[in-house]
Amino acid sequence: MINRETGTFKRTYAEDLAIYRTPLPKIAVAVIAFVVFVIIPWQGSEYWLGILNLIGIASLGALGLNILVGRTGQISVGHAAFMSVGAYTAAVILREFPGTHWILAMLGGGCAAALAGMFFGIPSLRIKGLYLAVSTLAAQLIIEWIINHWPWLSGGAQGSIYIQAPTFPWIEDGALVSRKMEANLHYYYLIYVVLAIGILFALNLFRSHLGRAFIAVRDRDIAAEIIGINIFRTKLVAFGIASFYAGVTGVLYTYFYSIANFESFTLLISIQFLAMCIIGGLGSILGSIFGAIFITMLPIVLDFMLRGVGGAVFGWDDAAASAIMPQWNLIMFGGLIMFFLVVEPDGLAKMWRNFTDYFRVWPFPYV
Amino acid sequence: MYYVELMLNGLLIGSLYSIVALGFVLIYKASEVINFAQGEFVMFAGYVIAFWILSLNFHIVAAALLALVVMVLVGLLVEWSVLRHLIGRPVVAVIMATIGLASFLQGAAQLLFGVETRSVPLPIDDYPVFIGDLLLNRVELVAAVFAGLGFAAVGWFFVKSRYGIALRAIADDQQVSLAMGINVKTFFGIAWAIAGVVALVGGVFWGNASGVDTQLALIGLKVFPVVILGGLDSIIGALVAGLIIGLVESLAAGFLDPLVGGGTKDLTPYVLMILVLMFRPYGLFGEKIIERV
Amino acid sequence: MKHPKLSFLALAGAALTTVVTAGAANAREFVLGMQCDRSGPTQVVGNYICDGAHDYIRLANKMGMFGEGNSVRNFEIDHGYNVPRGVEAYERSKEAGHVSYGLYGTPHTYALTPKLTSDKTPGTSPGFGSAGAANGKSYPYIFPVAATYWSQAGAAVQFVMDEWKASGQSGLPKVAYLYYDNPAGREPLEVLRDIQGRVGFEMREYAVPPPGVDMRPQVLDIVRRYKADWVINHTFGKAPAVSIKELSRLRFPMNRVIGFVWAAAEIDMQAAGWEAAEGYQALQFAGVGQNHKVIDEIKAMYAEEGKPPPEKMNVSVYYNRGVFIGALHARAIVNAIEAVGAENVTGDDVRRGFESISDFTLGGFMPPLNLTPEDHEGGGWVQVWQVRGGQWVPLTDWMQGYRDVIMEHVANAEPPKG
Amino acid sequence: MSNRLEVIDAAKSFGGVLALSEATLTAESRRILAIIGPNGAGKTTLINVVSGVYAPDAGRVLLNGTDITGRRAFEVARHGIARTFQNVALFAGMTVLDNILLGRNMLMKSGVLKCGVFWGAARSEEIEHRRRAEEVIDFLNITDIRTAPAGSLPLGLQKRVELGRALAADPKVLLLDEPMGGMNLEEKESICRYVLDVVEMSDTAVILIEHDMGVVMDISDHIIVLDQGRKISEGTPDHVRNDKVVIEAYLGKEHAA
Repeated sequence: MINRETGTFKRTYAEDLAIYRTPLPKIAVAVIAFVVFVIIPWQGSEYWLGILNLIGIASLGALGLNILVGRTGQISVGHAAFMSVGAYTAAVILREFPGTHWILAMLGGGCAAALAGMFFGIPSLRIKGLYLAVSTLAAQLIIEWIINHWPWLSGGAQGSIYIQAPTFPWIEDGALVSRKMEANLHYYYLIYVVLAIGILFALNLFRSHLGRAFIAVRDRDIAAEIIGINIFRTKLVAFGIASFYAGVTGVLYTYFYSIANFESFTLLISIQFLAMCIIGGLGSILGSIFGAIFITMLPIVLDFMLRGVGGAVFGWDDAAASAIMPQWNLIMFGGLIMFFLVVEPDGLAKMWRNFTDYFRVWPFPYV
Repeated sequence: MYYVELMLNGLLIGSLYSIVALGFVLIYKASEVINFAQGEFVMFAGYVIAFWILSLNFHIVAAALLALVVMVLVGLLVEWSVLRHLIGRPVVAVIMATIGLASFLQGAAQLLFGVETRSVPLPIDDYPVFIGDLLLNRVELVAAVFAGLGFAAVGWFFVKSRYGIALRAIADDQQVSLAMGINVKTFFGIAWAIAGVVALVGGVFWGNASGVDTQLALIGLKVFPVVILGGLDSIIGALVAGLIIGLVESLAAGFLDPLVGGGTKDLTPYVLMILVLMFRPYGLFGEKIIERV
Repeated sequence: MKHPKLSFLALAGAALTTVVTAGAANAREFVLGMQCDRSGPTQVVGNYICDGAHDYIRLANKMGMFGEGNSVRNFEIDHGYNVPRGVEAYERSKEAGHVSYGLYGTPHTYALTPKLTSDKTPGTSPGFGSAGAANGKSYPYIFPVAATYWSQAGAAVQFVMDEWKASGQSGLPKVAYLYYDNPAGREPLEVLRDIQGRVGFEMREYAVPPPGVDMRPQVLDIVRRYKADWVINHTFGKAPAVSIKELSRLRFPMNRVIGFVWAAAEIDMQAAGWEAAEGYQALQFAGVGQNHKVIDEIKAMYAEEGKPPPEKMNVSVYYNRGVFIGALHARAIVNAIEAVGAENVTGDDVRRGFESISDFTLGGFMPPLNLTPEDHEGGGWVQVWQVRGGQWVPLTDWMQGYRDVIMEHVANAEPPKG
Repeated sequence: MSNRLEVIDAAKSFGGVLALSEATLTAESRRILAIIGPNGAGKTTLINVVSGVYAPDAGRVLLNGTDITGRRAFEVARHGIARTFQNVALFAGMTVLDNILLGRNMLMKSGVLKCGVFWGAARSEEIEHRRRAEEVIDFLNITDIRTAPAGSLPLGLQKRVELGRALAADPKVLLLDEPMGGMNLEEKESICRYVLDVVEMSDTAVILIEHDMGVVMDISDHIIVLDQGRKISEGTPDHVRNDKVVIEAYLGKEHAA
């Protein structure tokens, strides 16, 4: 009963607009929040918090890209470039105005990336589909090139800017002090609070008129225009939002690494984010997170497994395992991606939905 | 004189881009698949032919024939095992599958052939030809001839042969072709097999120019501006755009680089591509998709 | 931060616990963390270097270098030249308790410098990373240990000048600097321009944008328009082979080309063709070839195990660099053990172990290396080798160039803030 | 307030083929203007010109005196011209309710930030428009399917939902492109009733393209007949019914005699 909608019991439109309309998801969200913000930080080791930090940052970036690719249907192969725009903007703000609060720098990075994203979204006025996808590839290369060749922006020949670690308020000996973030735990809270805000923002967006406009543009752009939706503006907004997410993602990477470096945001990373969206599930928030987990964890899990299997079966030592594993890693990575696409085109989120649907319609096998 | 030389050499290199782009266009034309693994195809072909020549000491012609068979099989296998199942799926899913394929081929090539860099030896003198004071490369002249032959053969195939006409019909409308009794899947297989063969030409000459290892796959990045500029579904577009890009790259390196103090060779094709797209959204020769309400 | 550890994945937990395996009483297994690129864009380098390091560490263990019952585990993780994966690799080997860390790749070195510093773990970045890290005061936990790009630039110009003088030509040579257009490729520029300004020779810069699979226009310009006397070649990946091939096609004399350390391996010559490369010169920071005591020892170790020596040994430029890296880490750990005793060694002790390496040559395999708290580069020594008859032969002794200019730049290197 | 749409001498050709020429019409509040003609007569082209899908080669389109000729389609829609499509153009994955809300999308003004925060302005705006959408749903008797994905519905219902989406925009002019195509008699009758109700209860001017002559003759106030891009006849249903030119166009010369 708690997870089933039987009939319409809502009395106000506001109730119907709620994100979760049945009790169980509300409880689930509360439990997840408790686990994420209390249990994991309390129990997690430095290493696992480090991994979770990488997953959290990746989730935010994938979420942003999914708004553009999954919801609005505009394929972008330049997501990582917008991350580097955010990263360098924040780093330059902190360098040129040393007193600036890091939250402001982060928002500044997001906004700069959003502007850049909207600029590179302009071709979407005329260019569609695959042609647009390759145009975003151009955005990746152009942005990389500019950062690479603008010493003031990139911090000289090395193309990198070290930044001060962000601070947070802390009570020490009864007095309020400002502490630097050092441990993975500190960054964990930073990243997951930002991610939670990002998820909430996306959820709200999806239930607003903008969210509907995105899907309308994706599914039938001409019909959407005729019913009064300004397609170009909608696409630009989507580019802007996605790039804002990308920018903040880049800033988070920068804070986490303590350095802005554009070589961390190559085409390879762009493609990885695209992979997260597609494998996780296009247009799905949960899918973005699943995708981020999958892509981040896959090499690690494969590494553990191959090391274990190789050691047990073939007697590989560290040297032998190191030499042979990366190739198997590539093969299995590529193979799994193809396998997933063939077996479940709608991604991990769909698998999850199939799983939960089973309980939603229980005791019947289908609705 | 220097600029004439620069342009001629740019055109020669451009013809080598064209031949890689051709495989890309073929696959797109037949099945509307954007193949992000085209570079890996070229790399794999390079590995295969280098294997026959270097490890087994085959003559270049025998090696090329054997490699041809292998590449046809690889093309068919890829189509049969993966792409066939993705017909009608969203574009991004297909793109992603080919990205997965790229990773797979990288790993497989290393595992099968080793990580070592090797060079494809060709029985062509390295010493350049001089026409007056103009310097041209023998290998590239031969490669350009092969590229031209490749285009002529593919052009003939599409215009004259029964299979080519069927392929064109499929590209036009899959549903109708099915109804007309054309076995669409077979023809997708053919397209992939041809793409494998075309990749071999690229693999031989690029493998000779820069050596065969997994980095050879990066040539794939060069292909995007070419195919988009020419139009994704246009064979003649691939040829013309390849030459244009080769030319523009060369001139950019000659003119622009000293001005901006950085390498602009890889950037200019993309900038040119976007500018052209703003005026011709389907490339120079691409077919305009007409949308109806 | 002492939380009870609860693994989220049973699999991962199990794998992690195997990392910390205890041997005999008091015996200690030191973890040497290493990252490597065996599946990404620089795999042709990584596969050889990392194997060399593995073999040396195995040899050192076998020789009992670390004292009774102690051993070093070379915990290598592939990152495919992907920064998030590189950070994860670091975290994983930190979890395994590493006391020393082998970095791989310039962006990873940048991303991990702050972490190594706050974790007080020494990390080596031989031949990549920031040249400023030679300044031990600014970068206390980063050890370039081999000649940085700045030192390579100084040595390369020195070599060019020496050769020019020896050839008896008048005036100064026209130099073309052919470089990979990324931060690593541009790093030597400021030093090169500085030296060029002081010495007064003519120099033009030619950028090769990555991936550098084609550089016809640049080479045409160098050979046919600019008519350079000398080419300094600072390229990576496929670009060295392509540059050699292009230059030789235009009949530029190969003995007027000097490559930096990443344009110097057998595989590059193989890809370009050894005949085409005949006469080509390059800088090396570790011994080349197999005529070294340490390589013989590794071969003997394999023979003892009843195995043939590894094929990767044949790409001696990279393999030997791996041996060099392994040897330095081993040395630093040994120094740390001698200083504080095996059971007490921490990352900070290994840093001091690095800083107390003096006159270390591994039997002529390496330049006489002297690391101090101020100098983490160890003098910036390189040796010029030349391709002759299908192999590398040494052309000079270990050398430096324009040390004063370089030390000025190093002293001015900004410390990483944060 | 009454609404008035005028098309004056509009012409459009595609690659040399004349699809529409000298098309002139006037649609007004409380009246149904029907456009009929054989296949390929230029009916849909005319509607496309009015709704901004095509810019006309010549001629003008005036809405309540404002020139909207050649405006982009979304601007035309924002001026108050809504339409349905010959081949239903619903968003198949969205619910019926969301599809109908999309008709009001252009009236919603909250920016990105407000939408992302949602509470406050965006939410009250959403609720306000939701109220109107629910009214349309009630009016069209589709309450029971409001949460069903539009793509899962039978064609008749889809056409009704599309009508709802157009009505939700509170249009000044409503263009209906074969709203009853492929329907059975019963469904046609119900659509007719909704259209008549709209004309009766609001100021909306209706332009109707329809093939079913019976329906057209029964409900329209004024009829325009197009053939090969030209207007061949115009007038009340009775006038058009008996016009020789029309019969000729539809059935061929011999029947006209």
